[in-house]
Order: sequence, then structure tokens, then C-alpha cells
Amino acid sequence: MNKGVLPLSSPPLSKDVIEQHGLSGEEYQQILKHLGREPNLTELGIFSVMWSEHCSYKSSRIHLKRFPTAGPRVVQGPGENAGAVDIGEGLAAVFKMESHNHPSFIEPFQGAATGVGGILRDIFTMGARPIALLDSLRFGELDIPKNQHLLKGVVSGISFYGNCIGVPTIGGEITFNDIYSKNPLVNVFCLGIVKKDRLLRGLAQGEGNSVLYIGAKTGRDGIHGATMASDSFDDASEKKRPNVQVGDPFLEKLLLEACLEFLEQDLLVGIQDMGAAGLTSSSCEMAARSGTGIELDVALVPRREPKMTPYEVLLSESQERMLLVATPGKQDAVLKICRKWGIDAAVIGKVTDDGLLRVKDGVRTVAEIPAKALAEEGPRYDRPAAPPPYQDFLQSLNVDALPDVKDPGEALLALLRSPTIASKAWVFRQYDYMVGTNTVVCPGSDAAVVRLKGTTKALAITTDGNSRYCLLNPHMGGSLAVAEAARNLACSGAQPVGVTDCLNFGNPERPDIMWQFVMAVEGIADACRAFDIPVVSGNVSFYNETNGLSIYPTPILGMVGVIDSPDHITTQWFKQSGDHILLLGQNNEDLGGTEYLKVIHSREQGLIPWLDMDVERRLHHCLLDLIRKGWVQSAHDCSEGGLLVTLAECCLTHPLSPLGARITIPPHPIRLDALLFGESPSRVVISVKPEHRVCVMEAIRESDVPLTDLGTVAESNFEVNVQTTPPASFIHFSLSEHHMAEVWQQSLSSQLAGHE
Amino acid sequence: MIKAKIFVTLKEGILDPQGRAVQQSLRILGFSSVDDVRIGKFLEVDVQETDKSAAEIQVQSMCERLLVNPVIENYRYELLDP
Amino acid sequence: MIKAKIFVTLKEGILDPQGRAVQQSLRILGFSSVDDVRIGKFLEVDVQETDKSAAEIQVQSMCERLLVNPVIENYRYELLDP
Amino acid sequence: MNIGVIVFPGSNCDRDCAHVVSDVIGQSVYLIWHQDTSLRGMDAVILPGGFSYGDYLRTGAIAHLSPIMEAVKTFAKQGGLVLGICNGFQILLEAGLLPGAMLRNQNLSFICEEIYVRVENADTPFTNHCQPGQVLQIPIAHAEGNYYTDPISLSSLQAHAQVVFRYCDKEGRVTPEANPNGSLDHIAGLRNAAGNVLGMMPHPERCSESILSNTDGLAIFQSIVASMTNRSSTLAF
Ligand SMILES: Nc1ncnc2c1ncn2[C@@H]1O[C@H](COP(=O)(O)OP(=O)(O)O)[C@@H](O)[C@H]1O
Ligand SMILES: [Mg+2]
Repeated sequence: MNKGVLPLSSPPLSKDVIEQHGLSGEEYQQILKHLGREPNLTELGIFSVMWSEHCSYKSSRIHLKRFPTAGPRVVQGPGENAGAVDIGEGLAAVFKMESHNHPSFIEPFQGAATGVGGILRDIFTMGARPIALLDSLRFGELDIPKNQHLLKGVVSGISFYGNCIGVPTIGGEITFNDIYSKNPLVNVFCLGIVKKDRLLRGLAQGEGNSVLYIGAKTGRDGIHGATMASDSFDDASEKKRPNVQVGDPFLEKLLLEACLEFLEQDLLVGIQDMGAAGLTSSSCEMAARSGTGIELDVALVPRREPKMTPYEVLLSESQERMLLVATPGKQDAVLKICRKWGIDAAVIGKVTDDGLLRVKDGVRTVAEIPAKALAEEGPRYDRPAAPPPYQDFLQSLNVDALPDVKDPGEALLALLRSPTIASKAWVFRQYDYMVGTNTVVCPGSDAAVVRLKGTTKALAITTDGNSRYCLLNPHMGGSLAVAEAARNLACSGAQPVGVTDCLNFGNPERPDIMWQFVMAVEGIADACRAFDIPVVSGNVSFYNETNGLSIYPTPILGMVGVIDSPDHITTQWFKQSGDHILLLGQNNEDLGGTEYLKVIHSREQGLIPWLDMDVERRLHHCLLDLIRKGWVQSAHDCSEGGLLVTLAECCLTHPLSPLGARITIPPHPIRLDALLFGESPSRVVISVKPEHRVCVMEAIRESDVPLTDLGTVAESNFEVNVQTTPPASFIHFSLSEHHMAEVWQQSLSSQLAGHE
Repeated sequence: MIKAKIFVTLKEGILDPQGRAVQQSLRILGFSSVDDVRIGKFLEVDVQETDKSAAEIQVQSMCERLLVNPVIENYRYELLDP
Repeated sequence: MIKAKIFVTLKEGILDPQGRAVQQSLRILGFSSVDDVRIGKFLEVDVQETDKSAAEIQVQSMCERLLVNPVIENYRYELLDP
Repeated sequence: MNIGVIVFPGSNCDRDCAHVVSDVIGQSVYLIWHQDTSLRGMDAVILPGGFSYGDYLRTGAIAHLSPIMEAVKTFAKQGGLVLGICNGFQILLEAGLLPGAMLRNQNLSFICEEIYVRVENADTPFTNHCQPGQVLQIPIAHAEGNYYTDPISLSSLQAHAQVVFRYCDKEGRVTPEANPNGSLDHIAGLRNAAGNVLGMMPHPERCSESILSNTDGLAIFQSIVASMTNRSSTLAF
């Protein structure tokens, strides 16, 4: 290499420029140490993105080590583009979840669309064909028009991208709370299937192997550093560039098919998508993982815009691009497949053995940095963590000062109308949840289920997270989210095999936020260990705050379970009038942090339920056992809204027409509202045929799971009788199932009617 | 009545996937001299107004509040005399 | 290079659901004098040509072969001098 | 029987159709790339759903110019059976193999749900396994299924029994409420005058297996096989 053309002894950069790149003085000193000299501006830009929180996980990494990541089924744990677990039959499920919160706030349609595009690439770079998407969304309340606008934009963005590329969006969740008004959350989960031994990885091995760029041309989209310092790069005449990335799902579809053909023909050493920090992160991460170096020439990168500087080319976040290393001798085959699918491709560099990311612009070297310094040896922080002073206040709630419920029927209707509980059909009707013809359980049940063609197996998938719980008690909130996800899978007849997470939090430089984070991670880790579910991938999104106001701590889990036989696939809705309704699990006085308190009493306070992991585990075993014996007609877990909402949902979610029920709840030594709307965990409502009732009850008792006989499924009307004690009284109410269905089904769409 | 013609285009630098796809297929159809295609929106709005400058204020406000996404789009309009 | 501006609109008599929705939203926003909204497409095509009439022939043919569906759409174009 | 499924870049129901043809009804299936120019040996051809060319400009507009479409036109002219599903239907409209055009759904959003259609003509190669007036439950998934044609061509469609499916409710009543997208005359599926080309918005391949809890779509595929079997000889190309 000709050291003579190195312009790498640039004049020292000003303090302002360093600051504008978001690097602290200490971090700059580390850069000097890694380089043994001053960086030039391009190199500073590279360090700046690679050492950003988003790419380096500098505030979270030491804590994420707590997650259990190993297990007999784990094929690929955290560290790759996505995790993978063995699901039998020689197949692996590859999955991951990612956030696209800030872009979706700036431009909801494109922000959400490119979020879908990004997570899909993470999956198919592993060689897996994506077969399912799920979206987990948080918005402010819908009485604010701006929140309606955000919701509509995000849902149509997801629908646009997912539908077009032909990957079904089979489930997800949405909850509403004003805390998200200025910072909505858009988390997207994707799962793909690959033959276990054909998994591709982001590797750049083999000195001299070609490095190829394929996909969309590079533009100036989403260059963070460049926007703030744009004067130094652009013609003075050029206006400030918009920072919005636009997605092209059609191009991504071509990219997907091309990548799967590479895999089929075994043409690649490694591949990685260009996500955050684009060409820079993909190249240095691939090199660092393989202990090699990469040399690139930015002049060879296909471009969409004139006069882009190396800085811009390296940091652009244009969508739908991939970096790959071809197997020796297979380069032409790769290029041929790209031609077939009509996508741009160019050889832009080669693998080296010197451990450096070397970037040239023609003959000129513009950057030269050890790849490991960028990808692995970045800063790590053990940031101070302390509970916020307001934590005690949050947990203090004098329930006795609140009046008990007078009219449970009215309260039930109010909860069914609450957009967090109401039917989400307005959302998922816009998603093609059937393309691929694998969706056996469509949106509307506890978990979505996809079959695996060519096998007798199916996968159940769910996303869950309750941020109010995490606000009130982040440790327990984290554990409860894991328990709820696993319970949703058990209700569907599945055994959990792995989980991914998306951890949405505020500013980690604040000790209270860091405390929330550390506690939630511990809670999740504890529960995953207790239920023996490995964490195989995940994502951290910090700085979710506006004007100093943080979102609630919002860890979301995406969990995957295996169903061994089609006969075990179970849905949440009642099937037939006359079936018996049973409750598994114990009703405790758990009112703190409930949806009921928020909707009826406008309180988001209190002690949240205590999760007993042994009880929860026993419940899952018992339920799966009953399902496998063929005794369970329906199973639905109790979550937001408590027992009464759960029973109502069992009646209302039937895909054809709602059913009714005759419910009699025996006396309980707790408040009536806690009994009906409390959110004690570890509870499931099942229905069984009359002929199975006795054996099912027997089996439940033998499993040491609390059991309550609640009544029967009816053709119509939702009738509830409750005996309370003390004082001994008898409460009865009856609602028409059609009226309940109307309230529940129309709520979202009627709140969203109107402008746009 | 005044008729407003509003032209909404993507800002410079913003990717136009639709335009790109159309350009490619025009090339395949043999229109080899087609260099660039950008696709935007064209709106015709009838305003019950007789005063042109009053109409203009309204049209501008409509564009800003609803018709145009200022993050990625530019616009231009013409008013046709009543 | 010649720039062609092509305006594609729905034919008269064809219900324009998008235009109607925008009109309703404008009304809700308080633009009560808005009478009718029609939404069409606005394409800008750059043609590597110096001769205007040659460019025109090409543009017309592009419209007929791809850019416009005559069952539902009308079109009009302008050519900007090189 | 040899059934071809055309693969446009952006098709995404191609493999779903192929799965039903081969694994459910046991026929030979061939995936035919849009750059190919021949349909030699095919007894019937399916244009599957999806977003050919991203549905940019207009749904089906760019796809109808693909090289394979010349072969599809010739195949159709010679009497070959052509079934267009969803995006395939839109492509057939753009290609002029069926009359009319698609507008955006009246509510402007993509709609994915199970709907009902009434079989208006059971005397076609695609519906001979159905009863006249039979109600099928079939999923739709589209943003542009709002069919339009001019009044003259509409009356011609009606006069020649070319409307094969209409949106209806569970009981078979054709009502505005049962029309999901605003389609003219509630048209959900349509055949050409010769009767060998059918376009339909609903997706029969999504409801042809009991594990998917609905097998109403199977009748369409079985009809095609039956009508091909009844033909004395395959078409020569
Ligand atoms: N954003 C969304 N996208 C797709 N499906 C959704 C979304 N939100 C909710 N759903 C679906 O609606 C149903 C009810 O959701 P939810 O109340 O969150 O269920 P659970 O409490 O059992 O997790 C589920 O089947 C879920 O997949
Ligand atoms: Mg649930």
C-alpha cells in the first residue's frame, strides 16, 4: 500500500466539530489512542456513528449480559443480524425485533415503512425466508388529532411495506397513553425460516475475496452527522437536506429473492444489510467478526445523487442495500442473479488481512481505522442508576379510599371501549395477514400461529409488554411481560423456544432512567431463566424523550413457541354454547397499575401484581397438558381488563359471530372491582366440552393449579352473577352480546373517523 | 368560483421509488432517451370565492395544513381567474 | 434535454374517492368554501432530446403505452424548452 | 395437467398458488418467469396476486408490458384458460384481456378480510364445480379492487353473463354493505366474452385447505382441472 497518498494527517479538528458529532472529550481521547494520530473529518464521522448509542450499545451492553442466551435449541444467539433457534425437522426460526421510533415521529408513514424494511433485511441476510411480521405500537390518546395522524400514518406505512413485499403481518399490540404523545413507539418483529445448517452470517473471511454492494443506489438519506455540519460538505447553495429515508418495498422484494438465490446456490462467504450507519457499520462489523480487514473504494459505490463526499457515502442510511462477500470464483454468479432481478450491484472492495477498515476514493485513501476499534472496542459505560424520587409516590395508592365498583356492567363496557382493550381490527384489516397461506390463527387471538409447510409443526408468536407495570415496578414489570408472553403461547398450544426483545427507554444518562433499564433487564432475565427461554436477539432504543419528558419504560418481548401437531392449535374464543367455562389460577386483590384504575379512576399508580414463577410454570404445564390431550376448546389468558374483560373477549372474538355466556363467580374475600377487573397474573380462562369437564377438573387439581368453575357458554347474552362476601350480597347483570360486540368493535374506528 | 391547481412534488434528494420503476420500464419499452422520471400529485381545488387574494390565502393554508407533507414534499400552485 | 410535465387526471364522471376524502377533511378543517377536489398525477420526465417535436412524439407515445390508462384517465402535457 | 404460474418481480402469491396446484389438487405446476416468452405445454395459466413492480403508477400497469404477456395474450386468443387473481386480475385489465379498470377502494385503505361472493355464472371453466347462486367465503386483500367500466361495456358484461362473482352477504344478498371496496355493480370476478379468461379479486388459493379453516376456494381449482380434462385435446402451440 502506498502510504504516500494518505491524507490522513489532517489538521486537528475543532472542538465544535467533535461536539457536533456527539463525541465526548474522553471518547475523542480514545479515538486518538486507537489511531495513534488525529482523525480526519471522515474518520470522525465514522467513529461518531459507530460509537453512537444506537450502534455501540455503550450504555446497555454490560447489562444485557444478564440475559440467558444459551440453550440446546439456540443456533445463533445475540451478536448477529438476528437470532436463531432450532425448531426441529432440520429447520431454524430466525427472529428479531427493532424499533423505529424517532423516524416514525418525524414522518409516520415512511418511518414505519422503513422500520419494516430494516427488520426484514435482518432476517433474510441470515438466509431465512421471512414468513411473519408483528408490530408493537404505542401512541398518545386519540382525543388529540396529532396522535390520530401518527397512528394512521404508521399503520399505513407498515401496511404499505409489509403487504407489498408479501410477508404477512400476523399480529402485534397497541396501547395508548398520553406519555407517548410526543414519542410514539414503533417496534417491528420479524421471523423467518431457514434450513438449520444453511444459516448465513455477517462474515468477511478470506483475504482477497471480493466485497460486493447490491441494492438501491446511495443517496444522502439520513446522514446524521452530515446534516448538522452540512456546510462543510455541500455547496453553500444547496439547501439543507431532509433527513427522511424513503422505503421501496418492491426493491426489497427483489433483494430478498436475490439473496435467497445466493443461499440456494451457495455463493456467499457472508452478508450483512446496511442498516444504521450504512456502509460503515456493515463493513467494519463484518471485518471485526471475522478478524479481518476490508478495503473499500467509495468511488465504486452506485449513487443516486451527484457530488457526494466520501463522508456522505459512508454514512448514508439509504434503504434496501446489502454488503456481501462472495465465495471465491462465485462473483459472476452473484452478479448474474442481481441482473436477473434487476438490482444494482458493484464490486467495491476486498477482504484484507490487516484488520483495518480502509476507505479509498479512487486512489486516495480517505480513512483507515482498525475495524475492531469501531465495532467491538468502543466505549462501555456503567452509568449511574438510582430509583427516581417519585418512585414511592407512584407505588403508594390507598385503594381503600377509592369506592368499589357500583355498576360492573357499565365498567365493563367502559373498558371494552378503551382503545387499549378494544378490537384492533381497524389496524390489522389493513395488513395482509394471510399472504403465504401459512397463517392458521389470524390476528385476534392470544398468539398468531403459522404452520410450517411440509411439516406437521406450527409456530405461535406473540409480542407483549406492559409499560405501566414497568413504570411502577420495572423489575417485576419485566418479569410479568415474559410471563404474559409465555402464557399467550401456552394458550395457543405452544412450547416457548426463544425470545427477542426491544427495550424502549428514556435518556440513559439520567440515573432514574438507567435504574429503570437495569431493573427491567434483570426482571426479564430472571423470568427467562425461570421459564428456560433463551434471549437470542434484541434491540435497545434509548433517548425516547421530548422536552425532558421520558416515555414509560417500555420493554417489549417477542416470543416464539413450537406447536407439535395441528391438533394442538388452540384459539381464545368460545366455540360452542353449552361448553363449560373454567378459570385456572388465583384471583388476588391486584388493582395497582390496572387498566381499570386508569379508565375508571384516572389513576396510574399502585403496587403491581406479584409474579410467582413456580405458579406460572405449573399453569403452563397443566394447560399444555390439557391441550395435548385434546380437552381444551378455547384458552385465553387474563391480562388488561382482568377476568371480566377476558370472559367478554372469549365471547366477542369469534370470527363469525359473538357468543354469550352464563357466568357465576363464587364468593371471594376481595373487593368486587379487584375480583372482576384486577389483573392478577397466572390466570387462564378455558372452555371444555361437557363430556370432558370432570376429567379436566380432576387433572387441574392434580397439577396443583387453582381452579374455579365459572359457568357455561351460551348462544346469546352475557350474564354475570357474583356473590360477594363480606358483606354478603348478590350482584347480577346482563348485557346483550351484540351490544358488547358493537362497543368493542367500533371503538377504534369511531375514534379515528374524521379528518384525513 | 376560483379554481386552484396545485402541484406537489417530492423534495430534491428524496428517493422516488415510483419514478425509478417507471423510468426503468420506459427504458425497457425502448424510450432510451428518458433520463429521469419524478412522480408527484396534481390537485384541482374549486374554491367558492370571488376574490383572488382571499382564495390564495386559503389555498396556501390548505397546502400547509393537509395537502402537502412538508417533510418530504414541495408545492406550487396556480389560481385560475373566476 | 427537454422536460415534459404530464398531468394525468381521472375522467369526468368517475368518482374520485381520494378527492372526496380530501374535500371532506378540508371542510372539517374549516375550509367551508371548498367545493370540489380532484386528485391526479403530475409526472416530470426528462428526455434527452433537443428537438421539441421529436420529444413530443415520444412523450405522447409514453403516455399511451404506459403512463395513462385511457379507460379511466385523461392527460395533458407541456414541454419545457431545452 | 400442466398449470403455469407467472412470476412477475413483485408477485407474492405465486408460491401460494403453486402450493395449491401441486400439493392440494395434485397437478403439475410450472413457475414461469415474466421474461420468458413461451407457454408451451401449459394447459392453463394463473396470474397470481402480489405487487408486480410494486404496483407503482397503477396496479398491473408495468407488469402488463412484460415479455410473457404477449404469450399470455396468444394463449388466451387460442382458447387457453387464464385465471388472474387479485393483482393478476388487475394485470389482465391493463393488458386489455378483460374490460375495465381498477380504482382505489372507496375507503382508501388496504382491506384484508374474509368476504362472501355469489356465483353468478356456474357455467364457466372456472366455476363448473359450483352451483348457480352458491355463496363462497373467500378472503380479499387489496387496496385497489374498486372495479370500473363505462356504462356501455357494463351492460355488455351483464348481457353476456360475464359477471362471474358478485360481493354479497352470508346469505347471498347483494347489498351495498356487503361490497367491501365500492366496486361497480358489486363485481368481484369477471370473464371475457369467449369465457376462457377469468379475473377475480378474492384469493381462492388462501382458502383451499382445511388447516386454514376454509376450503371454499378449492372449487375454483377443481373446476379448472375438470374443464381441462373434458377437453378432447390440449392446445397446440
Ligand atoms: N398493532 C397490531 N398489529 C396487528 N395485530 C394486532 C395489533 N394490535 C393487536 N393486534 C391483535 O389483536 C389481538 C388482541 O391483542 P392484545 O389485546 O394485545 O392481545 P393479548 O392481550 O392477548 O396480547 C391479538 O391477536 C393481536 O395480535
Ligand atoms: Mg393474551
